[in-house]
Amino acid sequence: MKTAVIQFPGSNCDLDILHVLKNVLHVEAELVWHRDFKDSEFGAAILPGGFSYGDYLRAGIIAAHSPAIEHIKEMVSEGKLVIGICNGFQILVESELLPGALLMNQSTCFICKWVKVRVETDETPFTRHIKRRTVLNMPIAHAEGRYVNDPEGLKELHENDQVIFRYVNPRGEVSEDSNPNGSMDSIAGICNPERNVLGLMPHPERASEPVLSPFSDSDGLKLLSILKS
Amino acid sequence: MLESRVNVNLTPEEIAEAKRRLGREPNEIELGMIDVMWSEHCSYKSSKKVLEILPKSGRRVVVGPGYDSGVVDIGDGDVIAFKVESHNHPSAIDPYNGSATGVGGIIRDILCMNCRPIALLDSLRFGNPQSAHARWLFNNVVKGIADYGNRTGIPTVAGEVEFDESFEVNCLVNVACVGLGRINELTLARMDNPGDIVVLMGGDTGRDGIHGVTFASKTIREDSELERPAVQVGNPFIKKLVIEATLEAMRTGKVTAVKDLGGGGLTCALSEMSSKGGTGVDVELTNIHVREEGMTPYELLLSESQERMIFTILPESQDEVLRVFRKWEVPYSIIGKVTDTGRIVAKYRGRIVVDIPSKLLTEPPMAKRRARKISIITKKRASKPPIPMDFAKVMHHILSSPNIADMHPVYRQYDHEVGLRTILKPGDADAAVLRIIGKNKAIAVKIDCNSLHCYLDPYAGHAAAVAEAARNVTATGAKPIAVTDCCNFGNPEKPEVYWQFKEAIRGITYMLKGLGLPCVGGNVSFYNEDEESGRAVKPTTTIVMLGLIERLSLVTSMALKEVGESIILLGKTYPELGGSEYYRLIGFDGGKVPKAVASRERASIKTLAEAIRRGYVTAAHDCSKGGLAVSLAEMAIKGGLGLKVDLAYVLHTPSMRIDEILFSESSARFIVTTSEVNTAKILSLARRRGVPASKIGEVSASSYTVAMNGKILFECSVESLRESWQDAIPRLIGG
Amino acid sequence: MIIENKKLARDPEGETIAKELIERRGISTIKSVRSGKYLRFLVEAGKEEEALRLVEKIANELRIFNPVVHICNIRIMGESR
Amino acid sequence: MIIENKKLARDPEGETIAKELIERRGISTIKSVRSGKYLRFLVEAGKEEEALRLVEKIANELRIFNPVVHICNIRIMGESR
Ligand SMILES: Nc1ncnc2c1ncn2[C@@H]1O[C@H](COP(=O)(O)OP(=O)(O)O)[C@@H](O)[C@H]1O
Ligand SMILES: [Mg+2]
Repeated sequence: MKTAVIQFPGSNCDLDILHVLKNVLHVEAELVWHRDFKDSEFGAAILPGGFSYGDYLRAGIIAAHSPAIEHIKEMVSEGKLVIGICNGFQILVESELLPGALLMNQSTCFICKWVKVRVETDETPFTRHIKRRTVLNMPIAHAEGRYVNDPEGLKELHENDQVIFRYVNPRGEVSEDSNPNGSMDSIAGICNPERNVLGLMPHPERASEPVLSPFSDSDGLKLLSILKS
Repeated sequence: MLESRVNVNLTPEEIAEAKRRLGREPNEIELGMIDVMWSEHCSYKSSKKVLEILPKSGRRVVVGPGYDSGVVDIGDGDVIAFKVESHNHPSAIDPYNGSATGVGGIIRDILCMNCRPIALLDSLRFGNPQSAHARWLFNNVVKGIADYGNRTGIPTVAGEVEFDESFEVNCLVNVACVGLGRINELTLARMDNPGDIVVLMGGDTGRDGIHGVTFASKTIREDSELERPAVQVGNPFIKKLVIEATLEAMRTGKVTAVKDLGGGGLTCALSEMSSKGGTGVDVELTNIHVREEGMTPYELLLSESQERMIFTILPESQDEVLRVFRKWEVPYSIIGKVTDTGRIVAKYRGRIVVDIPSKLLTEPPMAKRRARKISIITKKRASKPPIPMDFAKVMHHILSSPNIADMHPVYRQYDHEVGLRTILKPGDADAAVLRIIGKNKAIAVKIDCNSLHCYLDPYAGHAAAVAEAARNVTATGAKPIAVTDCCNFGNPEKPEVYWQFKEAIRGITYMLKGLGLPCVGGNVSFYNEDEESGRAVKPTTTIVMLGLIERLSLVTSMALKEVGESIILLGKTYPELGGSEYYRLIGFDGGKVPKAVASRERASIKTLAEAIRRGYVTAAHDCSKGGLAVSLAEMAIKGGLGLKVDLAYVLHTPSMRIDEILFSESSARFIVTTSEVNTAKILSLARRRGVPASKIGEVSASSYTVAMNGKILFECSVESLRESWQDAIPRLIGG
Repeated sequence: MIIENKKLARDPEGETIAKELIERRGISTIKSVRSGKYLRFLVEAGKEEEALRLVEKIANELRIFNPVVHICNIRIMGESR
Repeated sequence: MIIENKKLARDPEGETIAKELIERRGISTIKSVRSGKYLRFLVEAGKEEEALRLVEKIANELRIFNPVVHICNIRIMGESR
């Protein structure tokens, strides 16, 4: 299975995720300019982090109008896997492939730091290898990462078991001070009802080599390794 | 069509000189070009002579001063380009856009060498945080850097912040960029081949960037000054596209040179490129893609609009390059050709409007400046302040001083991880460490200066700045290999300021030579003074140090690692509290500024490097600002562990007081930790190099304990020290 | 066009300014601050009504605001020349 | 309160919206887009004039805008209740 890493104008984690896929995981992956993207050759797609179109107007909104998104939608309907990381998550939300909104952090500032996220469900193709309640170390780096939805939307997410990651404290508990950006219910990552689209704010690619982790681990790989199959 | 009357800053002698060299009266456009190129900013007319004494060569130097950035060989065909620049004046009036465009400018200098920008560093100075104005500048400068750096996908990995009332009006914003490239792919910004095609790529040219001279000149236009911003607004999104498009264009092999358009705009780029290559250039100004209608030749030649690059391309090969620009959707225009005339010839609608030798612009007459020593800056008080009663209280106090406290409110706003290179992140160590992907090696970088020391003694202070930057990278496991510097001073026409500048460069030169380091580039910013009060900033030359870490296993952080390990102090402590954070805190004016002695620095650096290489060292930290007490506290806080030291074991000159031992900021010192078995080995390495060294204590569980001859002087919980240190900036600045 | 967050989405920026004003400076006559994004479109249209409808259409179709979290207000400001 | 970049200053956000979102869709009747920040203050005051003056004062003191690059427009929107 070949994975497409889609490069939008302003993407900046495109080369990073490509490096991890190719040189760390040794999976087949290709960088594709958003205008050149055709879905047929790929088994999965990643929308990388960065600032597509400078995050102007609202993070992800302009990229959501790229023709690439039409192809992504086709992949989704065919049941192929799509992962949006950080800005990629924002693009998925703005394309309405994932519900809700990602708004300005409660602190009103960009935040770059390592956080802990808990895996809330293993009933997704993305987390089926990870035990529920496992706590992963990964960094976040965003200004607009506060997950918001209306009460019905939120309820639906929980009822359908679509919340995949939540920010937690070192003891693995959801708490006010371990919520870095003010996300509702400390949500860090969700999937669509069909469970083949994942969006998350933390950067697994930055947590994929022990040398880069303050904890000398590579928790991001636990997630990305699903692209190996 | 021409400007009505160009108001220039040239002296009558300079104008006469220009006429003589041109052999005729320059027209108004030419005069404007000469004015900009002969300005202090572009010509270095006050500083060039002084800068000549800096050592510039070394076995690793690939490109020294004279090009957009210095380039250093780090082996295996890899090179590092790095450069620093100030953006003080724009930041002082519009901190957000001023600092943002400062980042934009320095990135371009790296791109010019065909290197990929991989890191940014920022060195910031503001007035006292009690001042609302200083806080406003601080918050907006940091946000400007964050917004621009983050959006261009370049991590901001290290920096420094100082607060001092001399920066109240004139804040200092120095930004450095580090790039990675291949030695056989470097390009130099010079036009060597007549016939090459000249292409202007990137943001549209507008009137927004026409400064100084045009501002002063009363150009009559319907738009009022009120609608014209005094600084530029940068567009980091375009910059990101310019970066990628430039690097991809270079890979075609058809680009012969690239240069950024910075100060002096097109005039500066064209004249420097052609002058370096001994060629000339013909351009048609009407071809330039513009943002505003009806721009005059004068405006087109001098606009400093952001996010623009000049390319020269092999004739007949332009399509390959232009295709790349089209893919990235960055605008471009073909504006002319390289010639062999040695002249810049600019046409406007086919008519020649400028015809001037390149070298006339790039070889300006130097200014003669006088220096006068400032004899007494501080009254050398013989007396000493009373010894504090409660050292624990002093500890909390000093850790929450804005010059010592944790800068997480700053660096958390910067993406310091993008690029997957940052091994030691802001806050982890004295310097940032970036790995070279695919190789078992890394670089360490840091920017540094202590402006109070530099003010009290410009020579010693600046020598110490070089030494401190070198120690900083050494503490991470690196060998210091090269430096670039950024000078920030007041008005050089004042003999006292000029003296400070000369002393600074002498001090830097002394230490660079002593450590065997080359200076591969730099930047000079003068006139950092308040026009009303005539008060200049403290003389501040920030030093960017580059270090090479030969194996990733050598990377060392400052956090204490394990209970029971030995704590060793390398280097001797002297009663040097002049300009110390401790004296500043208690408001005591006096004492000696730390002296930096090159031979001592070299010995300490070599000792630590060898100890790290042999695998003895578990943590290392430079001991400077705040002295021994603060450095120890930082290591404890980072490690979440405690320590117990006995001051009786600290090697110092006779009859030093406790507060002097704790807070003296003597140079050439490191604190290192090591296992019990390796303790003696490190001490013997030190002995062999003549470095005074002793074991002063051990790592413990959770308390910071200081004793003298076995008797406990004071004790604090590391957790409480952490709170003082971490909460200070949010409390002072406001969240 | 003014785009504001709905109540449920909070308004960190407005909250921060309000806190700064009320808590730090004791200005109690300011009861609340709300922040939003302002966009001004220059539209070529025969009638005002037409311009309004065009911008409304664009706002919806291009999702210039996100209906889950935003409220959007569009008004005519005047004519140019 | 509406804060915009000065007329002759660039507005990267407005430019990007105009170019990437609107022009790309072939909408040619929108000639330009300028972006800005919008702040709505709820002020307790006897007279409108008074409220206006208070907000003006705050805008300056808190440096909600920077006269070097921004223009700031303050208007009364109406009364509550
Ligand atoms: N303080 C300094 N020390 C050493 N070299 C310097 C110093 N200041 C300027 N230079 C060198 O002079 C040249 C011109 O500097 P500058 O005008 O800042 O470069 P640029 O044209 O890239 O902006 C550069 O090569 C720079 O490295
Ligand atoms: Mg340059």
